[in-house]
Amino acid sequence: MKFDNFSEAIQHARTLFEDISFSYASNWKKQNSTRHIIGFLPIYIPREIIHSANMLPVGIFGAGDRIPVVHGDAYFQSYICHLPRTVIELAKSGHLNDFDGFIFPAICDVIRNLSGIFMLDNKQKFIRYLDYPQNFEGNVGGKFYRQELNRLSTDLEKLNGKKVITNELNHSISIYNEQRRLLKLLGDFRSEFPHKLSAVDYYLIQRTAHTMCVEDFNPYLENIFLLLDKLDVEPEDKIRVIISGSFCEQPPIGLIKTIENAGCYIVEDDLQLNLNWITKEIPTDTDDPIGALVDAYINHSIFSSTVYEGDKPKGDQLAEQVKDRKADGVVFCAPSFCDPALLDRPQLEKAMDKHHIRHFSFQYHENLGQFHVIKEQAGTFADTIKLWE
Amino acid sequence: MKVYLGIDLGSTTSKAVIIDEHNRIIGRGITNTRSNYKIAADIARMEAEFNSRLMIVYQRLKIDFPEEIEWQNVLPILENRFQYLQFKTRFDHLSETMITQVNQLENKDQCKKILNLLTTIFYDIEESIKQKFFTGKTSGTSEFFRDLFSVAYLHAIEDFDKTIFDLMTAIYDRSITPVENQIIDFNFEELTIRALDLLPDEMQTYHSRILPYLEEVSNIDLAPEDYIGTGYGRQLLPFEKKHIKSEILCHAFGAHAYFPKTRTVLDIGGQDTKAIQVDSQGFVTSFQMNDRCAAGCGRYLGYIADEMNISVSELGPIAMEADYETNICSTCTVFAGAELREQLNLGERKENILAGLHKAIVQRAFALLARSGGVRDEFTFTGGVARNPAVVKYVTQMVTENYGKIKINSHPDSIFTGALGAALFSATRKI
Amino acid sequence: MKMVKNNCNYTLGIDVGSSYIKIALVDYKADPAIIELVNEKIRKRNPSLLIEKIIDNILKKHNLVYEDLIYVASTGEGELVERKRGHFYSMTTHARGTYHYHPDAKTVVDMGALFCRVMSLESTGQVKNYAMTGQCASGSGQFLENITRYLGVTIDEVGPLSLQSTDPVRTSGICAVLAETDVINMVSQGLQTQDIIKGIHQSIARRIIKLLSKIKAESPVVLTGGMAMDVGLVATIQELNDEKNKGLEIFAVKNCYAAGAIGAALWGGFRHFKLLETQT
Amino acid sequence: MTIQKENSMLQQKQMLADHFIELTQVQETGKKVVYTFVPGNLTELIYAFDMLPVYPEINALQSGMRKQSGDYIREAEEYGFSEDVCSYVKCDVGMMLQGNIGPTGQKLPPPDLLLLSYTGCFVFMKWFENLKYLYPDAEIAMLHIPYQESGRIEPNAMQYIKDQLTTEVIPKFERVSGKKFDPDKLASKMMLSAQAEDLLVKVFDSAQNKPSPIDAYFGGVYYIGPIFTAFRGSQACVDYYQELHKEVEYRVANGLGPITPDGTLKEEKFRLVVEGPPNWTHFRNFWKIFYDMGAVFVASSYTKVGGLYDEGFRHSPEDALGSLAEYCLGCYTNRNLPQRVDMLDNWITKYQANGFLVNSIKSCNSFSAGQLVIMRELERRLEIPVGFIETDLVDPRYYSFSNIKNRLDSFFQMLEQRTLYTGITS
Ligand SMILES: Nc1ncnc2c1ncn2[C@@H]1O[C@H](COP(=O)(O)OP(=O)(O)O)[C@@H](O)[C@H]1O
Ligand SMILES: Nc1ncnc2c1ncn2[C@@H]1O[C@H](COP(=O)(O)OP(=O)(O)O)[C@@H](O)[C@H]1O
Ligand code: SF4
Ligand code: SF4
Ligand code: SF4
Repeated sequence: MKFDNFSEAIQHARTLFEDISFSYASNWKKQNSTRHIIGFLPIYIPREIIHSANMLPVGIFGAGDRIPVVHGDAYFQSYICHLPRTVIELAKSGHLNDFDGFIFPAICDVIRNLSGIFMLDNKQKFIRYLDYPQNFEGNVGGKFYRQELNRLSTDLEKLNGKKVITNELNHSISIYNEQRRLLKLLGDFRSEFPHKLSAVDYYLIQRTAHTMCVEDFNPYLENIFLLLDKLDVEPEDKIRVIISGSFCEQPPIGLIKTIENAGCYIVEDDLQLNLNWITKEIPTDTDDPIGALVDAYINHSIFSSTVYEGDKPKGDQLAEQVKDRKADGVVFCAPSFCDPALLDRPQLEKAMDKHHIRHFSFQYHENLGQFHVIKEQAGTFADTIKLWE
Repeated sequence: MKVYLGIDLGSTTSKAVIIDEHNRIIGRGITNTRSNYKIAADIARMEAEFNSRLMIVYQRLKIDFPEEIEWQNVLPILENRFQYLQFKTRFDHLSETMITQVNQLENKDQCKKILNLLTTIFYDIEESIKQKFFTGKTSGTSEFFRDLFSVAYLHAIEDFDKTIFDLMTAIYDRSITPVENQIIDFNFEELTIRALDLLPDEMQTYHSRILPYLEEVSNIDLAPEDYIGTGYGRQLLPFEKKHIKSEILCHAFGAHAYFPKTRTVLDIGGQDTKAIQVDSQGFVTSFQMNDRCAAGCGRYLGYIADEMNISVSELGPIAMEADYETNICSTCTVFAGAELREQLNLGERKENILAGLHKAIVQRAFALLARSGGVRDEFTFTGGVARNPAVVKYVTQMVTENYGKIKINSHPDSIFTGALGAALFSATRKI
Repeated sequence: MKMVKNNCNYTLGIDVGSSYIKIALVDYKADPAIIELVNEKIRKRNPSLLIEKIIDNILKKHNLVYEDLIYVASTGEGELVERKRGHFYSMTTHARGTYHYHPDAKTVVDMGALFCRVMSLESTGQVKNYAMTGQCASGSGQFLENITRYLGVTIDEVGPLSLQSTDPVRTSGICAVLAETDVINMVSQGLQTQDIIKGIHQSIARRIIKLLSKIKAESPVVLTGGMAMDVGLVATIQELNDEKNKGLEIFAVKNCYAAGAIGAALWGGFRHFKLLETQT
Repeated sequence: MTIQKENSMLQQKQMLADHFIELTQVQETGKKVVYTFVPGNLTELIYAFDMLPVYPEINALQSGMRKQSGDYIREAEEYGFSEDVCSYVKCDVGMMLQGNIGPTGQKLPPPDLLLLSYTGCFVFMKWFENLKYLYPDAEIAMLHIPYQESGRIEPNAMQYIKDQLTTEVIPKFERVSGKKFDPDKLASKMMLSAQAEDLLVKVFDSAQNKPSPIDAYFGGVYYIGPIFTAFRGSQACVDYYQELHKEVEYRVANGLGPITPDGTLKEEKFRLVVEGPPNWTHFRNFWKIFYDMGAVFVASSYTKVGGLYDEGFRHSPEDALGSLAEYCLGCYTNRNLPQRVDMLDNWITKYQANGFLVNSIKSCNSFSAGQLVIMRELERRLEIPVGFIETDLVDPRYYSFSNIKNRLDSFFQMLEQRTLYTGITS
């Protein structure tokens, strides 16, 4: 699969994004009987382990407005965020039938209880709620996490009989290292030339990393780089913003577009946080690759609302990001009823004030269709910075 | 005669059903008076009584003159005329009230101008509505005085300039509520006899046959043995506690009476939507209701109809003409109204927009249904909104898509379901 | 045939609201700058056509042609305006329109037909912080308009009536559509029209006070938008504010309904000269 | 309307008053104050260091009952909290911002230690992360309790908690209190805890009687007070439960129903099991809807948040730290959904309930997410009538009497119909 033109390449990503049947994954699975599909929810999971078990980790980020919610509302009251509804809807309407298992990373109470709902509803499938340590001492939290990961790999082994072995896991880590490297380049490119790579296109490419197998994705992304180089687009008079708080339930594409159309280039965001979770290259030459993953998680992961901040204030880290990306301001954009994001907001806002960084905030849900209020707010934000400063 | 009465005081309409001792419906009445629940209940009950009497006349004529096969054609026409006379009484009353209002205006020039305008407007409205009644284009239970009048009136003044338009709407708004809320003591006998005179010429032959029956039936005692009130306003009724019952149970029971195999009931009323699961005896096992927000219930469509200045009963048929459903992004009724205007200005066909709006209301109802436990076989759709063909269409579509092959019932008298359930409860009184 | 006037600094601001269209003709460099203001209810007409008609009328009245205008700016739902050069967002324009009259304003509240927006200003008039109502029309201008219909009074009568109330009815968070039933119930219970209106003003005012506290509003608070013409509402907001000891000075700006249009016209002038500057 | 006071109740009142007096005197006594959470609390450990616990959740609940929560929540929302998040957090932060005046009207001492024991609810972590900024001088200790995702306690989870206790929690306790950890002292507290726990279980079990002598929800929140919070591990607590147990036995012997604010319930018409916390802002009004209808709660999940003693767990002096770890892991909301359904199923059967009700709390995801599934599952398994209402813990804006009443009216009429027609009588 090679693309000669940027819009075709993006169209490919869009098609994958819109395909709520995950047919890419199904096709991948058909090629070999030991292949399995493991769905995972936001935010972070160590995909390397799944990969080396010969399984495809597929990110499930809800289904936005691409599926009408009928059954989902029977599972969740109106004052719970929207994402778990479309996840249920996908399951109920058979779109996840080809999946062999699901991993629910510890992120919040909703996802936690969703794992229980899946257990009640899908008795025959592999369901795992994966707890991450909130203690960052290697011999305490690290030890616990290592045991959790070991338990995960033994459980996966039971599915297809494929053992996770050291050199294969090392290989998996290296190929994901490469993915992380490429994605970081893409992020840097977007930040430098936001007019060439719109937030929506960037997002679609990122989503592809959670749909395609890594062996297909890495060349796809290299292909994109070649095409991006050829693009010739003039920058517009827009301000630069960072989006914070959308790490789980995803804002609708229309919303991302609205923000940019209203005059704000998005130069950094946390929509697909899993992809940038590990901030360092993980060593691939150890005889303890699980240990390497544990170390990466404990010592080299990005700040997030779902991780105990300890003595590294998240606000300062966000301010750092603003500086790195030369952003004019921060847009706190969180799903309605999202505890992790919304409970962080007061302190993050205070931190932005402290650093004299402009910000504004709003809430959304994944199937929002009316962007009026957001357009006005984003527009005013841009006006304010443009007209006066 | 032993009869039982059920009254459903809805948020937008009040319904009454009278049944006999064999649980057979003998009369229905409905009003959209919303002033005071006592008045609304009285009016609905009075209407049900009139309807019962006409039914009794019909039954007796059928038995006494079986050779005349025409009764089923004549009686509805008689009822039309009867309803027209009721309408006319209110209409006269309203026009007087409005004229009094106009006479109080300070600006005498304006006063004169408006009086002139009103004379022709009243004449036109009366004529056109009379035609509607006489040709059976309205049936007394689907169109109310306010709706009939206001659509015609607003249409007539639409093109006047701002000051006159504003004044004339204000005059109407000020007059309608008191007029609507007045109990007019219609004399059944007198009014039906006058209606008899209004029968078309070719039916005048029945005049003398019917007359004695009307006189006789007018005096039958229809005071109920027992009665039960239900619905949104039931708490406000001056009834004793044992005469009040939750509308959820009444709707379920009524739906079960129409369709004994019902297991799931969806009721979309004026201000609330209910999803109810029932067992084989018509008893509720679980239910869900929406919050107090117009989005997703009858008033949503009512508001849209007002925005477009057409009557609610026209909405559905227009939406049925759509080639696809315009996506409506706003949930709020008012915002949806604004979106409707926007879309119209962008050149979208009104049929498609309306279809989108209808679909939206059904989608909301399905969230509630899901929460109450889904849709089980058989599924019965009740409430005033079940009269809207476009809503029925989308309900059917969504049931089939999401729950498979399920028998779907909807009764032409579905608006009376709650009242029927209440009447049945009062007749059985086991609880 | 009219001549294009050279050396003039006329700008036009067009604020397309959901129920009214407001247009301001401004002489950017003159004092007083405002030449003409129009406020026209859309009333189910096509807004684009209506705008064209109003613009033509204004131009004719002042003996101008379109080419005399150095800038035509839209705001509100103004994306659909055809003959415009730039668009500014409502909060930016309402802030600017207010700043024009009250450079000392610290907070602006725009109360329109569907939305309420509050913004706090810096001393330069720059919008610092803001909030607006969301997806529910309860307490909006449209809500108030609906209520007046159920009560049978016109929108201009609302304010004076509210001021006469002695015993406001307690209402809260009622749906703009279902309010009909509530209001009819109130009327039938014999409650006075002015008390119902006042009660409704109180519930609207509570919403506004809440928005104000959200952005930690400072005094003076200037009200704009169509609802600021409602003297009853303005008084109620002031009262409620006093009750809660917020100590804010609150008043409506002159020509409040047109603040957005004026602001747009002024920003238009600003951009025009800025562009000239950058070109040379 | 005052609650008829029994001895145990007076006793509890006194215990609370004493505790608050002690709190107001910390400046003189030099005692250190620990803020922490009810589920999985380490009260024995706190007392083993002679420190005093404060439970922000309990303060929030009390503020709700005293009708101050509305103001506090508004304050917190002005501070920057969203309308959508847990109202306990907002109520607590609001109270703090308005001077930290506690339930007795006296100012509460600020924390010397924030013990972030993160058990069963994710919000706990966010809550204390916020408090950390509001009390910059306090030390903070994190104790992370993994979820029982597999439906059982995994050995590595036990080990993880014990490791955290020894490397993080106890050292911080030692640092803040200036005292060395004394395992014997802890063991002796644990022993007393177990005694009180035995008695509490007996009290809850008494609901198997007909009529039930207790209301395990509205009454239950009073019964659990001492054991779930500041008093576990004290002799006073054991004494309280002895008294309570005596009273309950007396009611059983005399065939009496539970005590309500309007006196002893005359006729028990419905026996219900409820899932979800109660509403505090309108507690009496809410309760009244039920006892007016003759409805008694024979079991509730909420009264198990501070420990599921009826499932067999007891604090134990042997391997005290291990016992604490097991306690934390076993809390109600720390169990996975299938386990919770089984538990509710078991209670409905054991206490012969004829209805199941969910009181869904608008701002509490920990409880709310999944409740609808729990309800459907129980309806399916037991063919029992189910009801669903929505309120909030302490946000008065979310308590709509007419809405709740309307739903409950129908629910009760539904139960009535059932009992009359299908013979599912109690
Ligand atoms: N003929 C009709 N065609 C379409 N819709 C109708 C018709 N008659 C009534 N309705 C709808 O039914 C609603 C009233 O339903 P109803 O069940 O009586 O409600 P409630 O019991 O709450 O008053 C109205 O709001 C209107 O939208
Ligand atoms: N004469 C008036 N007196 C009081 N209120 C008025 C008057 N005219 C309009 N309004 C109010 O102003 C609102 C319209 O405000 P406006 O700022 O023009 O809104 P938009 O820009 O959204 O159209 C109306 O909904 C109405 O409530
Ligand atoms: S959107 Fe927020 S609350 Fe919802 S599942 Fe994701 S993290 Fe949890
Ligand atoms: S959202 Fe709209 S329809 Fe719903 S309550 Fe608010 S105003 Fe009414
Ligand atoms: S979300 Fe629920 S369990 Fe968690 S702190 Fe809030 S009230 Fe407690």
